[in-house]
Amino acid sequence: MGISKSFPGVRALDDVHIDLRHGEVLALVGENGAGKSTLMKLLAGIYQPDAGTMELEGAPMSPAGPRQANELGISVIHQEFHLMPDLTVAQNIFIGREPRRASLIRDDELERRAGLLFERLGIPLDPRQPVSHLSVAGQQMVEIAKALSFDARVLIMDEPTAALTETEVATLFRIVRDFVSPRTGVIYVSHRMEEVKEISDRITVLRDGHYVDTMPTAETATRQVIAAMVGRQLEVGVRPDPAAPDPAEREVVLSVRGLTTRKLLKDVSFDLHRGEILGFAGLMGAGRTEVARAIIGADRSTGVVEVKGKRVAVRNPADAVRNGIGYLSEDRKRYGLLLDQDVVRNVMLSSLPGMTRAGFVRDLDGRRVARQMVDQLAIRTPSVTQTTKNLSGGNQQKVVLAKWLVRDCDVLIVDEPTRGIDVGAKDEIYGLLTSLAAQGKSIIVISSELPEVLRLADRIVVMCEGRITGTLANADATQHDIMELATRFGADHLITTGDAE
Amino acid sequence: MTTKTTATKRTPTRFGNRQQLQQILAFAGLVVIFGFFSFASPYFLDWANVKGILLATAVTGIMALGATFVIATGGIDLSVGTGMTLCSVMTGVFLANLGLPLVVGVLGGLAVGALIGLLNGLNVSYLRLPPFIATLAMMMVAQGLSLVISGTKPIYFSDVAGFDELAGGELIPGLPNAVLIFFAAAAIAGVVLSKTLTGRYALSIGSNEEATAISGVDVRRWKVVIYVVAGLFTGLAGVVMASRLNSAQPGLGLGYELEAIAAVVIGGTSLRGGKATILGTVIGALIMATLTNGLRIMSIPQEWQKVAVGIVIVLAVYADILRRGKEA
Amino acid sequence: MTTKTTATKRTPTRFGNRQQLQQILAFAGLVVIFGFFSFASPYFLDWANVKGILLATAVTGIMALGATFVIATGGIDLSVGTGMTLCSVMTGVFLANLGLPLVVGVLGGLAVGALIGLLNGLNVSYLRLPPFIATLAMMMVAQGLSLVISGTKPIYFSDVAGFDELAGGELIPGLPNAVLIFFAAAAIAGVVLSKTLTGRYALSIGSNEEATAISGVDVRRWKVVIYVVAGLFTGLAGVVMASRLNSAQPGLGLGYELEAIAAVVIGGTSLRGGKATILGTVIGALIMATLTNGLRIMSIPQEWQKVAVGIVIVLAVYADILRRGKEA
Amino acid sequence: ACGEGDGGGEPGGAGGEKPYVALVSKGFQHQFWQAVKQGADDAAAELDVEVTFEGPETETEVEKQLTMLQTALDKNPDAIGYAALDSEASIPMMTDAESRGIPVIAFDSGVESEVPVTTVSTDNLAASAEAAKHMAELVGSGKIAIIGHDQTSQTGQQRVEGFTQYIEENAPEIEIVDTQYAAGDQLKSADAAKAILQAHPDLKGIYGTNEGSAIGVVKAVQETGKSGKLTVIGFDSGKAQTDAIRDGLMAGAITQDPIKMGYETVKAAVAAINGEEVEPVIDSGFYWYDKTNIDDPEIAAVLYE
Ligand SMILES: Nc1ncnc2c1ncn2[C@@H]1O[C@H](COP(=O)(O)OP(=O)(O)OP(=O)(O)O)[C@@H](O)[C@H]1O
Ligand SMILES: Nc1ncnc2c1ncn2[C@@H]1O[C@H](COP(=O)(O)OP(=O)(O)OP(=O)(O)O)[C@@H](O)[C@H]1O
Ligand SMILES: [Mg+2]
Ligand SMILES: [Mg+2]
Repeated sequence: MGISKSFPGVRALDDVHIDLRHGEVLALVGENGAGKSTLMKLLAGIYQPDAGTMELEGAPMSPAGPRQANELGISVIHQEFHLMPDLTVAQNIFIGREPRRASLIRDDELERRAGLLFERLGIPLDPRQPVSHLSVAGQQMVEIAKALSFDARVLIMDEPTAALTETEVATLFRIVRDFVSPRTGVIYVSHRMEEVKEISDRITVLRDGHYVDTMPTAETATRQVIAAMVGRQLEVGVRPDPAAPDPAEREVVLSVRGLTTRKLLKDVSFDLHRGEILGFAGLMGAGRTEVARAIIGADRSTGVVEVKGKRVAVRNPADAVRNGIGYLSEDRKRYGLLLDQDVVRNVMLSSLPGMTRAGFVRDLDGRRVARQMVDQLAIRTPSVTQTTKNLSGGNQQKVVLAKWLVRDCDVLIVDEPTRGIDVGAKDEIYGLLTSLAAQGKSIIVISSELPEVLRLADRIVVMCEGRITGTLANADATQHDIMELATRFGADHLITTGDAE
Repeated sequence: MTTKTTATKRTPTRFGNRQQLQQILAFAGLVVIFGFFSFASPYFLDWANVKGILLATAVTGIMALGATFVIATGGIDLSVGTGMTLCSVMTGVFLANLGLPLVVGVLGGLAVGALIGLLNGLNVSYLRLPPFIATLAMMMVAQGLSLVISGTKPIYFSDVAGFDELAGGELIPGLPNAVLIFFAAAAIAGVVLSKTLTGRYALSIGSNEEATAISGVDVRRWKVVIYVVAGLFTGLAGVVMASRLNSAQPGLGLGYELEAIAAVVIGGTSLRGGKATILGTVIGALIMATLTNGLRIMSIPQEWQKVAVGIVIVLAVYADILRRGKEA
Repeated sequence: MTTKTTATKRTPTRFGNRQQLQQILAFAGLVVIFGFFSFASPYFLDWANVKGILLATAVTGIMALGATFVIATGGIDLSVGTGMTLCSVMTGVFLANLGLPLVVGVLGGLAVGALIGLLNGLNVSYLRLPPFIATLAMMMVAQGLSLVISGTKPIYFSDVAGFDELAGGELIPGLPNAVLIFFAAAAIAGVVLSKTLTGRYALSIGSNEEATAISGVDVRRWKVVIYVVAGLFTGLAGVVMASRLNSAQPGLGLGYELEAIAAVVIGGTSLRGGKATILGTVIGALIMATLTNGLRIMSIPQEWQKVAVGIVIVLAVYADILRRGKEA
Repeated sequence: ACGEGDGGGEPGGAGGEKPYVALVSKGFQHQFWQAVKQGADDAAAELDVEVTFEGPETETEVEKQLTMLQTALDKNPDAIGYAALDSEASIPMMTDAESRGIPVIAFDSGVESEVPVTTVSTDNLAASAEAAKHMAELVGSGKIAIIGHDQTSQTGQQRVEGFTQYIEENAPEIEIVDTQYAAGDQLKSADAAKAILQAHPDLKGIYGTNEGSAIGVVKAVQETGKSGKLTVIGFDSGKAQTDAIRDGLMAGAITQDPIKMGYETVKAAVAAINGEEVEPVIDSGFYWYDKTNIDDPEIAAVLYE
């Protein structure tokens, strides 16, 4: 009898079973909305199953809450961050476990412990920094450190690498390998098949809330895993032949000159042509997101932005959109979604003024467009009036993307556009972006996944420490070249893996 | 493109229907309270008394409509009470002191409300003051100005022909205009909240201000618009109040803001923003007025009335939470 | 292991230091206001007058301390004003009517405060009522009960030897005990907020309630604890108020809640929760009292005082925002 | 109260030359208190002294008033006029005033202290008994009700108490069926009066204990269409009330003489500053007025718009 769990209108899990062996890393894969996170939340005691049982080392287990799960030795990195932005990094990690003397919290001890933990894990974070000052990647690192601060037997990681670049992923894998011992095990949820291949021993596949299969990693081809996930054979696309004539020879749509911010950016200049997809690569904190935010006026900057040869003053994102520049943020929870509103309202948000008649919003249009998007992007939701908070992570990401597709900007800046999106859908999105470019839109793709950048971009801008260190045409670019440019400033690696010494 | 759309077939009820159902059910608390008092006092259900309740709801109700918009953004408006007073006083200045035509005076009163909203909005948007502080300051300034402008004396409209008819007359026989104005204002507010950019952006800002801004909405400008809309309702409340009393009372108004906000919150609008319904606000305002009236009709001693109102509010809102919890 | 950490390199000051700096700078507004009035009126800087300001700060200040905890969680406490009254009245019942020993009566007053907090906390935590509603209801219930219990008449402590010394005496010559109690309470509140689980979890809940719960903190239980702590300060305010007036005035209290909350917010604590400082609250309370006093000393007409206070609050808070904006 | 001590007796005040009298009243935005202020200002002009006047928002704010009194003392006035919201709470400050050598004149209601040199006030118990007397005469028998303006202040209580006592003792065939309080807010008083009318359709009279309450009652009677069927008796004056009396909506009202109260207070203060004897009690008086005598010069002089 497997585990089942339903939400109003959705049967998220139906008779699902998994088993994790001592000393192994079990990968859990499936399309967006397949039920992976729901299953992990059952193990973490956040939800209670409708039916079915769980066992830990032979003993029945039914954690009533997160704390009880921790006490049983289950530690979870959730897909959505659960951080308190106003507290410091150290305070976040040890929330609920504060060391005290005479009932007064010893913050010095707290920071010391956090410092030790970071040193052990090789994470370069300041324990005293408020979490609100961290980038998404930094926040992800805090979550990882927090999960590893428990003395856990089972470590559950729900898409921990979605926001990380390859260097940090390497750090993470070293941490995972260190963790695995004959008395422990790891459940690893990811959409990145290369990572799954690299780290896991076995792979369990879910589809549509059902258990499909479990296969030994070494003996299974990625193609087979994907087929099990989507229930049919899927051709993983390759980059289509570059459009002719070369987009780089068409007219410049967006020109950025000498973009500089007080915090990080130094003299960033580049051109974006009509119909071009320009990739931005770099390590965590290289400043790619900052470039985007500066262009759309979300942060203060100096420098010149020209749209179609005309200099424009962009003081806020509204100005940017008015000038035809849209920006999809890497942080969907903070900058992307109206979590407590439905899919329709989220999809309409950027385009509302265009969906009015005599000053009144035409909700029927909005609903029609939303349905169209749900179909086009295969957003898994019981209806377009579902609250986005209740969607799975990947489907939320699709909703944000849909919002910008509806807006139809000439220049679209997408920052980690496929964060948390499954392989099948990813390819659909790649196809979509490519066809947008073919229609004459210009797109900037910021991504920490080099394959993604290489798959999409005509040219690739590489950044390091707030500066552009090189621009490569896709044909000439290799992962190696890019990494070299991304680490141009020598030993200043943000994260160095233990064996790098 | 993939064609997996298991999604749509899993929708048992259409959302539209459910929301309507919810709002109809929200009447439940009010109906129970009504039922109880009808049972407890033979006089309660008289049309005269019901009319009295409606009339007592009108002014605070109109203020609450405006406050709903601000609260939808996650803000709060403490200036509705004394702001309303300032609008009454200015209406008095326009009509009784300057002798301007009726229409001009009334529009003037509304304009003063809009101006109050404009200042609130600018302070919140461009000076980035917390709404609590901006509107608290406005509450004090409006109170002071009401007294200064009126010379701390009431301004009487006795010589302004027809002004008292504005609220006191009965275009629909049996129903005072004040009540009619309240319902009309509620209808307009409902449309504005759910069907115009102002309302939509108010809810979006309340739901996630940063995401709304990144989506290309000029949040600062729209916030100003939203506060101006709220101010217009404050102005309307001021005019109705002045007409009902046939005078502008400069000392009145303090404390009304809490009543108005309470009506909004009892109606199910969240102070965190993002969720707001006008029907809820109307019901919230009616619940407050009905409670006060019913307890008075039952001749409950004043001190016990407070206790009873407090307890009933807890019960009513808790019942509402239970009901919504079940549906979600 | 690498030691080059870009992240640390970008944090020039230690968080602790910066926060201290910020709080010291927060005095600036107060200092400017003080400077202005000293210049404007020869009587302002008299120790007698400064003492008067401190005394006027004490009761609202103590209430504001309690409110800071609730506001830190992202809640609001409207019951501090009339709750304080109920505590006064009950202290009166214990001491003047029942003739209990002084210590018992005072502890009894605090206990009533804790009980008010407990009920607020239970309503917010377990009935999931919005804090605005739960404490609004409590505000009414406490007001009603104060009147009922006292028979709407003040209770005098004339026969309770030494009770008026509690607030009015001067342990430190020249400094009324009420002020001493306020400062002591502020010191305790500061430690509780920054060094105990209660304070830490209050800030954590205010910062992200769901995440705090998922991190294994029993949010519901801690919320009750936080409201009880707030209630204790309400109780203390009630006792000090009673001692200062040497009587329990059942009609008092309404409106104090807004002043207390205003002090908290002027002090830089965010109504959204997660950010709170006790020093800020103390400064906020002092700013309010100093303004009122200074304008009176300057014999500004009362109606203009309101206007001036409103404008100065806007300026003070805006200056604070500018200052913080620069640092960030 | 004598002028010895440091600085207290010296000519202080903002101007430095004119004697300065600080008045701390029970309120300031009500018409009644504005009329007191006017009387005080008249006296100030006549006697060439400087006067300031302030009071809390409502008559429950005992602590606010004490803070005002404290500030007033700190301004080092030559005399203080004080209308105590609570007759006992200010005792320590009275002592303080005495030690600083600042004479205190109590007005409107007294203070439980030897310090005030005199008390200028209306006898609220007697005044409301007068209102009751007229109510009894006009109604004869049956049910009546009261809309009070404040449940806890001394004045608020006495205006109800004096009325109720008189009815109980002198008009046994009249029954007071309900007393509700509405903070002197016209709108809320109107709502309260309507609820009472609803519950007691055979009500024959309502008494409103201050200007706001009385106007609220008139409003309620108008809105329920019971004009003429009900005897309304008010307190204080103001244009709305005098209009209602002229129009026959209100049978009559008690007026105090607030202008005289303010005038006498300042006059007594000046006398005290100059070390003259003052009477220990100065009655500022009250009058019944109705349609018949509203335009008598004696009455017209004490009514305020
Ligand atoms: N709280 C909730 N209320 C309603 N539906 C929910 C809720 N949580 C999840 N669901 C639904 O359950 C299904 C499974 O969601 P889940 O988050 O487990 O997917 P997932 O496999 O983790 O997907 P992803 O790869 O996108 O993260 C989805 O259809 C989702 O919409
Ligand atoms: N909202 C923020 N507040 C403070 N600091 C921030 C914020 N967002 C980013 N940063 C910091 O600014 C630096 C630049 O980050 P940015 O996001 O531009 O880099 P990136 O190249 O996009 O890399 P990634 O997104 O992978 O971190 C980082 O060190 C980050 O910690
Ligand atoms: Mg998931
Ligand atoms: Mg980034």
